[in-house]
Amino acid sequence: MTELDNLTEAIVRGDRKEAVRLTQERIDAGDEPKNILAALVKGMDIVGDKFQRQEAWVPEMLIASRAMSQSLALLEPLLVAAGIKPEFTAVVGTVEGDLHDIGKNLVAMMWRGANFHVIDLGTNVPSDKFVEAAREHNADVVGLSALLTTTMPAMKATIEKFREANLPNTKVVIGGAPITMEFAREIGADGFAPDAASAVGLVRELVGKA
Amino acid sequence: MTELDNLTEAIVRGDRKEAVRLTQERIDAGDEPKNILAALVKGMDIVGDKFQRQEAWVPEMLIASRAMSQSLALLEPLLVAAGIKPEFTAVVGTVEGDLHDIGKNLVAMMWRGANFHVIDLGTNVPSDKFVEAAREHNADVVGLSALLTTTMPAMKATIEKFREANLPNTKVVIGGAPITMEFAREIGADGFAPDAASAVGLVRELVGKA
Amino acid sequence: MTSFRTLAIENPTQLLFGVSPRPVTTRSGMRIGGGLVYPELNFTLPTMLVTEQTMPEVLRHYTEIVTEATRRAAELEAPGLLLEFEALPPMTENPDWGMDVVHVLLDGIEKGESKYGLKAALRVTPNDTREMIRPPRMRSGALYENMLALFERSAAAGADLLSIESVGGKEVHDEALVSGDLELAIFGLCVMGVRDMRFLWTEITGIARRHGVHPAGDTACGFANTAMVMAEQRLIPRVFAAVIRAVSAVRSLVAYECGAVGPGKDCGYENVFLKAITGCPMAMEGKTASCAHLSPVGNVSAAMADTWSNESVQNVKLLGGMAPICSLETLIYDCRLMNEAIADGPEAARTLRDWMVRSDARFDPQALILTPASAVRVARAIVVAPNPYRAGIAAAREAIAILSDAAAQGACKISDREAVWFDRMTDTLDDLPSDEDAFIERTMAQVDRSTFVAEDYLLAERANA
Amino acid sequence: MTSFRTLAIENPTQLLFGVSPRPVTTRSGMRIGGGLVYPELNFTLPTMLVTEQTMPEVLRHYTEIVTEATRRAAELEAPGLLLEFEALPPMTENPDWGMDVVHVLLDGIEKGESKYGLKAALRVTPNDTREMIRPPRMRSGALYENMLALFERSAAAGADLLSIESVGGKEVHDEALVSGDLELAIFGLCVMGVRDMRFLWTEITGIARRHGVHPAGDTACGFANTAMVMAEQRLIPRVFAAVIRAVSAVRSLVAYECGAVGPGKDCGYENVFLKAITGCPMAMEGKTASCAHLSPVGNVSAAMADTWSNESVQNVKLLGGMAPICSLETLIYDCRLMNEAIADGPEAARTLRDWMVRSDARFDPQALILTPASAVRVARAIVVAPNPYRAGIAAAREAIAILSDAAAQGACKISDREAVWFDRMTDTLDDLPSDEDAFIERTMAQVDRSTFVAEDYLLAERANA
Ligand SMILES: [Zn+2]
Ligand SMILES: [Zn+2]
Ligand SMILES: [Zn+2]
Repeated sequence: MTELDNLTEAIVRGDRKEAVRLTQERIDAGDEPKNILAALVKGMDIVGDKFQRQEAWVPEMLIASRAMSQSLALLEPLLVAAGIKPEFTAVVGTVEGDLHDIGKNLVAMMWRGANFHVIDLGTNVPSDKFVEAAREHNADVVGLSALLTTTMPAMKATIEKFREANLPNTKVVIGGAPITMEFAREIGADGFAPDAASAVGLVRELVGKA
Repeated sequence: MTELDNLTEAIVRGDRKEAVRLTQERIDAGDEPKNILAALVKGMDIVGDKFQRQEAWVPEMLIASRAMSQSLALLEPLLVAAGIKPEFTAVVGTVEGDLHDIGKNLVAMMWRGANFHVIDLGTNVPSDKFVEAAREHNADVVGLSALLTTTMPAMKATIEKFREANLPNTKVVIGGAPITMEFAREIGADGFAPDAASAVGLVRELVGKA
Repeated sequence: MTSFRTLAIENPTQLLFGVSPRPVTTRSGMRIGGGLVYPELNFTLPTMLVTEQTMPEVLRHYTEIVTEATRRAAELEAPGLLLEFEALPPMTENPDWGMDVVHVLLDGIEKGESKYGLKAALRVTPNDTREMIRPPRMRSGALYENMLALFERSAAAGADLLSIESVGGKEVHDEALVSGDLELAIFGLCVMGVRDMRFLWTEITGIARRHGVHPAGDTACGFANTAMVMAEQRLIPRVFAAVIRAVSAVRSLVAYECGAVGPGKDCGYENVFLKAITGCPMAMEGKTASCAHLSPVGNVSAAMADTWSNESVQNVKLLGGMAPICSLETLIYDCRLMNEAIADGPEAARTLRDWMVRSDARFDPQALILTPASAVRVARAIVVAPNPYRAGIAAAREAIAILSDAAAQGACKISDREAVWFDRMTDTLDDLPSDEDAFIERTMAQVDRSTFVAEDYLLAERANA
Repeated sequence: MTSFRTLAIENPTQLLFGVSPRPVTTRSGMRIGGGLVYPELNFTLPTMLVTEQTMPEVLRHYTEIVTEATRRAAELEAPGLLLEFEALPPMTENPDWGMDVVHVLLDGIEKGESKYGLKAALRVTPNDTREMIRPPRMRSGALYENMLALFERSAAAGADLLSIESVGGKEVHDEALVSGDLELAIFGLCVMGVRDMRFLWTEITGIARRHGVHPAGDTACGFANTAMVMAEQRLIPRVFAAVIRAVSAVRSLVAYECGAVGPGKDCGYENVFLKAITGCPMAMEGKTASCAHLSPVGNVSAAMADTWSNESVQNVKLLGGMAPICSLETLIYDCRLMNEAIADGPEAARTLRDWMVRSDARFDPQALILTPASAVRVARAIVVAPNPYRAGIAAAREAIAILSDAAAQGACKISDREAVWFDRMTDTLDDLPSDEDAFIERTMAQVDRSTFVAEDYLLAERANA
């Protein structure tokens, strides 16, 4: 087992201190930043897989995700210097009139774990704010969340704003308990994730292959 | 109580023989055909009201309706001679793919009882046939019935055919268990009856006031 | 053809949910009627056309349903799951399309079994598309051939149960309902219906036998349920609908005479009589089928259920999830409750059953006619009668006796404007000849012969008489 | 403020559906908890915007619902009907709109009474719109004022029952759920939640008193039901969700301390603990709320229900009719069954109750924690604790004891990867100070203070400490 494998393991265990220590150690040892990053992402992938196989809980994923964040913070300057960017840039938020966090937060966590750069706009987000943020950050993907059936129309309105704004490189995906594939199609969303766990694969498929 | 009141009463009781006898008697006595007709229609109105108040059953309405039909048959030549036409001409049928009779038959019965001229096209009726019949009989109203959710699209298709055919004096109304006011609006129907009993009022309102 | 001359269950106390003398075992090992009530999930498409073009979407719906249903059933640890595929007419007219759905469902069941160890089985119910032309041809023609093809191919593919809602006799029975004509109803059910079912169910049981699957049963849906819905809309008296229900048992029984083994079709509330007669397990539906229709028999219908169904629900989204999964959830909990009672022994189960019965029986004659006590009485009247026609009369008389006694004793709420129908119906029955031939002769002279093809009912000679 | 130091119901055998020591009588004469279980119908709009422009259509929906619901309840001779109007946020933000709906519903109830003699009552549940801004202002501002206005005006208009799903403390509790942090959950529920509810429910009971209506109760929906839904999606362990449920009772209890009389809100499954503590009747929901959400507690939740609810369903068309009417149908039959059992006396009712309990309790810790035996144990732990913080710890410890005992005895299926959470949660509890002040001090130093306004929870000094 290499030192980088140990780093991966520390992420999987959610052992924040050890993960940070090993990251610093690898940096000091002069390992390639992209290799250290790969070890971190691999850890989150393993946790994500365990989660999908119902061998891990969200709280465990969260701990792993925090360990990754702190390790990543150390690595960040080196990645910038090396011109290595996050795989994708994503904007997330819950649409206007809707205050539900949890689903949106889980998606943000999954995306961060996959090394996306995530801008979280919070809840009750007006449609314009989504468009602005997407433009400002040159987002690859925007995730709209809604839990209330009464705020589903706000989703539709937001997607219309995106069509008007003409940001052809930004895919808009939606999710939330009342959302169906049919609704996504109806309002012209680029994609739909039935749950947080499938949100990563969705983006990789939609944007990654484009 | 006049003789015409007795005729009305015979209709209400569904006493076919007596109704026919009294109709012939009034014809022979030289009563105005339109007055005899009014007595018959009044009988059906009373039965219809009783039905709406849940004091009569459909079988009783049906018996009354048959008594009226036979009496009307005697009266018909005189009405034609006097230039008295049925209040409205109506076409009814169950849409293509759907074989359910009963609802459609009840509407036809109610309309006949209200002295509409009713052309019943039966069940599983292609959209073109509805349009043809409406044109041929110069129908004031066309009633489309459907019981299956899978044949609701056929309703929509039929209404589209009517819009293409451009028959501005023909109102198209729909009904049947799966039909809602929303669906009626969505497919551009002129009206919607939630049950057979309300189908008469619907036409009087839609066409009568036009 | 078996002729049932005695009752399999003589004693009303033995008529009980989850238990029947002749359980049916599915390939996955569900023993229906063997001591557990199983959920039977029904589902249909949202409002959409079924065409060549839409078939991919159609299959997506059925895939979603079976995937989610098996998953939820496993999560709730259901001891088994029966799925009914009630075809839509275009799927019976085009058996290729119907079979696409059958394969999707069988695949889903297999995956559910390998993934979760879930026991599941499929009932396939082609449509009786013969009535797509008027007058219908009952024994020949493309419609008939395609319908039989869907049966045959479903059986070959491994569907556990075959059912149908057959409609022979409906050509005159609709008219009988609207005009409150008991004589014509008996003709439609016990002459025309019986003759058609003898023919059709000989075919179906033959197919089932060839493929080693179970011919399950039929339902008087188009007859007695139409009456129930009309009564619920206050179009016809509830006592008339209740009597129609009793008479309809004579028709639905023919499936078992031809070799059907159950469970009878969910919407056949006359299954209570058939369970007493045949001892076969029965599907029933009630309060948890409110997604498909309201009824006055929400609880009493569960009293003798061996599978418990939601009848039909479109695959549309509700707040809790897709509607079929919401239905399944409730069905599973309903079954759990019944199975807990069974686990405490027959006495305990009867306690629950009796609450179900009492819950509804005093409010509506249609509920009263379905109680275990009524079921055995009507069933006995049927088996002792010399032929289906006389069985129909006997069932009607027994039903009228049960209902009018209850009305007299205040045991069931029956209004005066309903009660007058007891005499009216009795007068009709009194006026009927005791000889079936005489009855046929007489009725054939009166009915509208343009609505049906007499020779398809072996009534051609009478028609020419 | 009442402080509950003893249990109103000491003995689990006395915890039963339809019966509570302190029944609530509506103006129409329904005695909730007085020996009958009543259906409580919930409903909401189909997917649509609520705006000035759409309000006519909004009102058409509510008119249709109340007209059809009262009619069907009368047809099925329901002994009473409770309607809950759970407002949608725009209706609370614009109380004029909310009141338009309230008037439509009260009118419909009155018509139902005069037309059919139906007993009916209305529960009005404004939204806790305070959280529409972040961090929320809990005791002032336009959102708060409009929410109170809808309470006040609904009470003045004659709504029988006032309820809310209050959210004070949710600012940190969402985070507690996602991170499986029991300490933070106790802070959200038993410190923040309790403080907010003391304030809010003093207002609500004051309004109710002024208008002579009943302050009914609250629910930990945003807390414990969020946990249940997450557990159902296998995001967090079910044992953790079950413990959260027990702890949440400490928060919801505050409504009764401030003068609420029940029936507690349908989705508050912690009502089982509150019934034992307060003796007030309780609304519950389970298998017949599958239209709104799936759950592992479909039957056990009925064991102590005084009203039985479908939680929420959109006014969309199903094959059987509009979805709320389909729900109502099932609810009425469910209630009939329970009421038949009650009619046979408490021993009989307990038999049915015990089947409901057994049906679910062995499959899921969240069901096990709701059984009468568990309810009394957790309730007792709460009332003997010196303050809400310690009550929260005690409820959690008692819940863990109940669940881990059951796991050890094989009485409830709890997997190994769930069972490790018993120790994990116990370690957390062991690590907590016994003094509430010390706990607040410590937690305030750790939480993200940007998510809530400390002074609205009387925590400002701690925040500055
Ligand atoms: Zn049916
Ligand atoms: Zn069915
Ligand atoms: Zn809630």
